[in-house]
Amino acid sequence: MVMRDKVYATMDEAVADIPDGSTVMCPGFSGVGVPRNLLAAVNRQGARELTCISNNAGTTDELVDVGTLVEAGQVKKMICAFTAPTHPSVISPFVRMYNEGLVDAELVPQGTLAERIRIAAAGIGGFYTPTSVGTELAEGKEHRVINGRTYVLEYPLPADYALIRAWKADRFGNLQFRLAQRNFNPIMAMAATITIVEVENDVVEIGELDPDQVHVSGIYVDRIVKIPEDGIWDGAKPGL
Amino acid sequence: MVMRDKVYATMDEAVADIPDGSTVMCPGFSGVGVPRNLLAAVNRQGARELTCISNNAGTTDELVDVGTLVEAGQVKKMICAFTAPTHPSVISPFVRMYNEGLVDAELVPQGTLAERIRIAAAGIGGFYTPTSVGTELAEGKEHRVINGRTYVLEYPLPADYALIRAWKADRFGNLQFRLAQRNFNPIMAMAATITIVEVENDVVEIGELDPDQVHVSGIYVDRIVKIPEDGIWDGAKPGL
Amino acid sequence: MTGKAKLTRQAMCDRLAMEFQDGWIVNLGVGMPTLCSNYVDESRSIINHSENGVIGYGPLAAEGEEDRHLVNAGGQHVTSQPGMGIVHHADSFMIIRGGMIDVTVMGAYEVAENGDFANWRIPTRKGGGIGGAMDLAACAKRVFIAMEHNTREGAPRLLRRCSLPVTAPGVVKMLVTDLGLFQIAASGFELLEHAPGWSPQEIQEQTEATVKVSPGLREFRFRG
Amino acid sequence: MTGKAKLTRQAMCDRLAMEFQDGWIVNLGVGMPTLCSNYVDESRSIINHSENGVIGYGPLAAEGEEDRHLVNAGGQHVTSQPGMGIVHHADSFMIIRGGMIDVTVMGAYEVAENGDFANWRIPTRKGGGIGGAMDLAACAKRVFIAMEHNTREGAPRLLRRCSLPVTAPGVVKMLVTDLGLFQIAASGFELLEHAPGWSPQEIQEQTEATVKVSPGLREFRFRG
Repeated sequence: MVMRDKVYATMDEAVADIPDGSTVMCPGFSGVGVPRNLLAAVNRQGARELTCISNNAGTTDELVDVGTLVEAGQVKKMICAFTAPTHPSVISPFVRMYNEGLVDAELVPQGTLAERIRIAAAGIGGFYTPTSVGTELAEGKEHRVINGRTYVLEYPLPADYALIRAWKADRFGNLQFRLAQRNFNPIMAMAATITIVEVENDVVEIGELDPDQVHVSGIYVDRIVKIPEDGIWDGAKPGL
Repeated sequence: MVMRDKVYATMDEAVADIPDGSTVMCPGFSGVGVPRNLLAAVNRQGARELTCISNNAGTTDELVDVGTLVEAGQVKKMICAFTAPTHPSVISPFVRMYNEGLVDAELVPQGTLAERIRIAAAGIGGFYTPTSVGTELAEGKEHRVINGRTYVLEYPLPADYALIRAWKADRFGNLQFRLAQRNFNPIMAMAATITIVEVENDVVEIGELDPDQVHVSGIYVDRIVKIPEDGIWDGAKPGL
Repeated sequence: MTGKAKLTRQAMCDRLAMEFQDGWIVNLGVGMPTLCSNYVDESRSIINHSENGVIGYGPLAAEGEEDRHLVNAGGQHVTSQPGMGIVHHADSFMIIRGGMIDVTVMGAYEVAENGDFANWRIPTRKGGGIGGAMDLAACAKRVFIAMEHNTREGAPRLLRRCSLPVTAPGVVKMLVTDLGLFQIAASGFELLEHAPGWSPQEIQEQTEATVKVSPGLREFRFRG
Repeated sequence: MTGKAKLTRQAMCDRLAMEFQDGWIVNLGVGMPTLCSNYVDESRSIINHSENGVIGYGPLAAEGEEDRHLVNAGGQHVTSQPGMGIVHHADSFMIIRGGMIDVTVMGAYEVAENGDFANWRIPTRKGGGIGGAMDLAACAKRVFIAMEHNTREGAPRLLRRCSLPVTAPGVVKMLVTDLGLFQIAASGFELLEHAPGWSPQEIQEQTEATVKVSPGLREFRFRG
């Protein structure tokens, strides 16, 4: 029996077919585990009218992130946990454009965001969370008291594509993450229809990863690209 | 800073305080990952009127499993995915006692069982699943159509105690499982108030497990016991 | 009943396995369906998934070479295979409910012409055995059934409506019995391939529901 | 406003950290609350949890010794520590919503005497920044707040009712400001410890809500 080899040669090939109007998941947290090379390729590719699902909507630094797509006018709507700056003086491109009405947004508490992504992968139609009860964000949502506690109903958040940054992969797409790089990557990899992965470390042969130490099964992964020498690295390159 | 050492000397000490009437999670699937030594200790300890949550309610073989507690009259109710034998001729102690009305049971589809356990750990009040819609098991349950698909509402399944069988642990309680041993163990470890673990391989010093390869965080674990030489092993002992 | 030969269980399961397409993720139920894994087309990538969270396991382990920690959903010792991965039970059913299983093959007591099937409970006995069957039936992309055409007593199992409590309504797409291969379409059972020597008329006589004959009816295909 | 010295941010956070009990799992919000990790009682096991799934991380990394894959929720590089474990974001919020966090320490714009607090949105500005605050506020066993007693313009922040949209209703148990330490009981704010040189009366003058004086009122305790 064979297992499929999903390795693509370049980031550009791996994202070439993403059409205008797609919903795209963009993981990363505090700058770690961000699929910067794939995002740069989507920026070059030029898909527009995107809905992006991400913890935040980009920073003010020079690094490529989902904010790069926002600034380029490729994003119609952000679904994220931050739509205002933590410090009023730090105005990211997204914040400026959101304030000017150039991009739409849906604000979701971070744990609700994570679980909505997970249930999209899990075939669950909705879940009741205690988060946001008694706040503005719960207004208009269905409330329910279960065992004496009040919950609001939240729905799944699926996507057409997930852009993933992993530490290691095998050619079938089994993935491993390193430390805080994991964050939203596994659940987004599982929730999207097409999952595209950039890999920091090696893409190894099938069978080289310990089955007990696979963080995301290759059944969820469609395309794999090794980050090239001249790609976008965070700090020092791995192993160097 | 220190991390707590949770190692107990014996199985009997680790289960000594389980009171009558407790709800106890018992993982394992097809005979793998079953906490046989802890179950034997609960059998010796004698707690009664237990509600046990487990994929099945014990087999007909000689090995200690949750069926041992059922047969000893310690179990008031089973919550599980099988209450009838797969083959009508294979009558386990549970099946006999259930047919005679000596033990109660709630039958739950396996995926619903797993997710009900997980949401108990996840602080979620309920979830909508497509499983069982249109069957006898969905009768009387709340139905809801979400995005054109019909779901039933299911509620969390928490427990007072979880008895867990792990492959490796550190003294803080970070756990690793080997292959199909994982099954219900991680979610039950996370869902119970008190989690007690029997360990097949070594209990190592804190810091010896790779943080990327911890399957259950020690924050969920309360007591750890190494399976003794004369304990109950499945087949050959590890490393031997 | 005629004395003519019926299909063996292995032939039935081999035939279903011929339908597995490259890249499919397959979940084989306890019992007869596990025989589907004996037919392996080496040119296709077929991923075995088991409810206990084993993804991509290999063939059954030879006696004496079992790994005590590696079993499939039926408790059979299976072998490790390159590319395998392990998840816990809740994540395993994310795969199932999430619609990642391309086909599940199960046994059944009864199948109805509307795609209902029953395999978890006999009302005259207390309790039931669901396991992962209801999740798989409700959520897999395709449900295939492998079962004998009639009960041991000769009663029909391909029915107009199930008499037993159903496992899931309207989900069965393909069915193999010891008399042939059927698909279930809007119009009900359609005979695609008949066991050698069995005419459509003879098969209809063993069946309660109406069996429509496929325009492309042919003799049953065996592992070649 | 008086010219008397107020408490430093570090003193405020050290004081809250003195409340952390052996075995607690602690989540420290972005900004001032991260200073709580500077006070470490070596005899206590305190587990740091961060929203991004890092459980049991150590102190901030020294400059030049950062691991680029290891940050806390505020994006600060932290150090690895024996016993650490990593989970993904959904599992990290299982820990939070599941009630495993013994205390979360956050900053706030306002705290009300009924335990409401506000820290995610200013209605005059578009949008908001929630992050994990609503999950933590709704689900942690205890919510502690560290903030300046008044705004830069001198307006009170300890209010009868929040004027800003709340993050969670009725959850704040303890509050430290640059004027002292408070608990919130059914009767509202109770002053437990006052900054050196500040009388309860002077603190009341800086506060909109009524400040009840604890029978055990004492001077603020510094890291000893």
